[in-house]
Amino acid sequence: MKELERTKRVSISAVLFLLVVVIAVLTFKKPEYVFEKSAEETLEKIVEKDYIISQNDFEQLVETDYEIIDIRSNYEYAKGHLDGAINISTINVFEKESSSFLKEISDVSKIAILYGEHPDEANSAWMLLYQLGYENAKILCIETSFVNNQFQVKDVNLERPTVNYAKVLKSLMDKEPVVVKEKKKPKKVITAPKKKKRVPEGGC
Amino acid sequence: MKNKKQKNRHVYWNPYFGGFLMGLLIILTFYLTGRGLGASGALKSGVVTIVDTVATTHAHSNEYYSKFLSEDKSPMNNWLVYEAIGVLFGAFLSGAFTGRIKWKIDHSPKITSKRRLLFALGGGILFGLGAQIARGCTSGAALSGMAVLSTGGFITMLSIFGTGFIVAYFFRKNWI
Amino acid sequence: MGPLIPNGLIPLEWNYVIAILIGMAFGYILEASGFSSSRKLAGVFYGYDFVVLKVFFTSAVVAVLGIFYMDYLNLVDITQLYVHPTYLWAAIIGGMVMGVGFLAGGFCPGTSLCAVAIGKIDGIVFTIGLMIGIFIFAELFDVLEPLFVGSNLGNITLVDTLDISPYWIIFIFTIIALVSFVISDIVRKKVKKVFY
Amino acid sequence: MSKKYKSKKIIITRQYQILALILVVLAGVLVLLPKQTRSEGVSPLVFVKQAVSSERYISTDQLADRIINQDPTLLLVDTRSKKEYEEFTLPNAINIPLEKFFDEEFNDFLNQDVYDVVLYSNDNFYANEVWMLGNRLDYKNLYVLSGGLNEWFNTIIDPQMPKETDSQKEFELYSFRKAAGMYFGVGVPKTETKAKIKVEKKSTKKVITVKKKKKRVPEGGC
Repeated sequence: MKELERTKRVSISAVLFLLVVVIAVLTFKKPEYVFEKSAEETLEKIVEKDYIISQNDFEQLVETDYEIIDIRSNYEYAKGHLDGAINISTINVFEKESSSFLKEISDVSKIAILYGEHPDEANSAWMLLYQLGYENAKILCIETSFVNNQFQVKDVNLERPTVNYAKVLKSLMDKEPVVVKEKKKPKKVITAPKKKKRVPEGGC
Repeated sequence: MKNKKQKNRHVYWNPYFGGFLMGLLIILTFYLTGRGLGASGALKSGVVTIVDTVATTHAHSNEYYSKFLSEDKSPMNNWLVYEAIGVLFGAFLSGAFTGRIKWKIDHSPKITSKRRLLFALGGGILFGLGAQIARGCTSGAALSGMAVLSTGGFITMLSIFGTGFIVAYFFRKNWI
Repeated sequence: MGPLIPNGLIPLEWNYVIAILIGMAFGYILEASGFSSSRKLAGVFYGYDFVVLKVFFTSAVVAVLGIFYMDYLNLVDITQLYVHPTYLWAAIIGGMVMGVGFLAGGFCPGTSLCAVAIGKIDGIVFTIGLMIGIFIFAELFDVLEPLFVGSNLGNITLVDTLDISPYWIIFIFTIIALVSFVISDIVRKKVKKVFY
Repeated sequence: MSKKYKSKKIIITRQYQILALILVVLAGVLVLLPKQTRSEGVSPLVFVKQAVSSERYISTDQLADRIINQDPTLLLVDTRSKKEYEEFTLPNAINIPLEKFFDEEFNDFLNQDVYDVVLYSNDNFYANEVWMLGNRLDYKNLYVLSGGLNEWFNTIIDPQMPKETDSQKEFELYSFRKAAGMYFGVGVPKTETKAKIKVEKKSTKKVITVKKKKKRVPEGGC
């Protein structure tokens, strides 16, 4: 029935335990960036699709309500960009200046209008920002390019099938192989209305 | 030497030290495997294996056994079985170091060994039954459950010890 | 981030090696704390030996503290840990049956294995009894099934049940454990000593 | 003797008090520590690196090649709506509309490490969103069909004849695309293709789940 009455071992181990915990807590660095939104919440938001803003709607906005953010690389930005756009490329979102700027505009609930070469590109940035908790970001639905020393912008239709697949496939299948081979059907291009808008000075 | 062992025989660790190490072990177990300790699961695997070898058709038709039987895997091929083997080894080592290994029956001087063994058997049967109903024994349900604040673990623990205190009076002769 | 094996940080082949090592440590600690003696175990119900209570509560407090600190420090993801499922009535009735069995037999499964290892005959008999009990349960499964699968509350924790922060629960639990240690020492002094 | 014993006893009590204090302090600190938000999945820093890289894209030619060679590790996932999926989709593709990304039944397809999952929609947009959600949760082997079905149509089903002045390579690509188009039912007598199309809809992939991602180990305890 006897047990060791000595407490030496208990004391030593308890103190060690305490030390380990204290050291662990003191040396613990909080992860600087955490996603505030869970993946489920993000999905809910994605399905709504209200974070995509077309160029028309964008023009209706009051100037002071938004900041335009160019998420392309510095180099692309330097070549040409929308008027008043600020360059924060996606990979640099975590840089001090960028994150403090983003924070600032989210605090005054300005809308951060994101654009890139294509909405796809802006989408990456938007996903990142939304999950980080910036709920005020929107994607500007435009395609930008730099052609002939001109910064060009055009509208895009997202997720619009260019052709009616089933129909075209059927018509193609109905044709004899020989006919298909000879046929040079011009590629159907996205027939979005080309609107030249906001063409800045061209070049840097 | 022998004298020293004799003296050592009944000296156990300071309970707080034992508890502390056990706590660390539970942490380690959860950290490594994501689950707690257990003991009765191994015995269950043993029973299933025995029944399966003695009466295969019966084992497969019984709803409870068939839960643990699969075509390609023996029920003995289970984490808890290996753990139980480890327990046997570990306890043997500890007993060997302190010279506690001996054929022996623990009981109150007031009762005979036979009575003690009968009660042990009966208690074992009840405990086995209860452990299956509650899905775990003191180590699996109560101890490991409490470590992750499982409600079921706390309920089981309170239920075991509560009942224990209530019925302690009837079994006093066995122990005191 | 832990748990290591479910997250694939340790290959699955090591699982059983780790099982044996953990089991050895478990058995060693149980035996060295005196859990292989049934009279010592039963002492907690008669107030002459509180080793069960002390070991049990100390380990629970240390484990719960350690796990929640590790969770806080991002070392282990607490949501991935196995939480013993709560089947309310199964837990209560099973616990009661176990309570009676504990008093009659003087062991619980883990400790009976320790007793077997050091040659306690009552431990061996108890283990045989355990297996018979499990056998009986399996044979009576049709009768016991409603109890076994009924009142399933899922893998819930006290946080879900009581709806307070886990840290407060731990704090309260720690205090309860410490108070119980003090009380047990007082009781033990009052109760007549039993030698064995 | 007894006095000595008594003083020893007091020291021991003192030590126990200190030990108790340590436990209380540890528990108390846990209560007082500042709470932190926790999020599942990869860290934002990892996420952004993956999101800006174009490694996830697979070109229509590569995909056609893999389909024709009947690559067993390929799993096509159509992220458009059910209606669109029923009208036309790629052979053996399964339909996981964007909003059903977290449905239990599809988890086994997305979160696994057996197949290369190729996501597609009409263009890149939906597929990219699904891909990024997957990336967030650290799902492996997800790819996006570059340009989506629009690109698929323009290149495989209805490729443009290269100009006379184009390089040999262009012509090789063109003939590959033509042949691939043939495989997918363009320019083959009607009766055969009808049958083919019917087969296309069925997905016969067997699902093998990743064990490691399971949130709770089903069997535990005693």
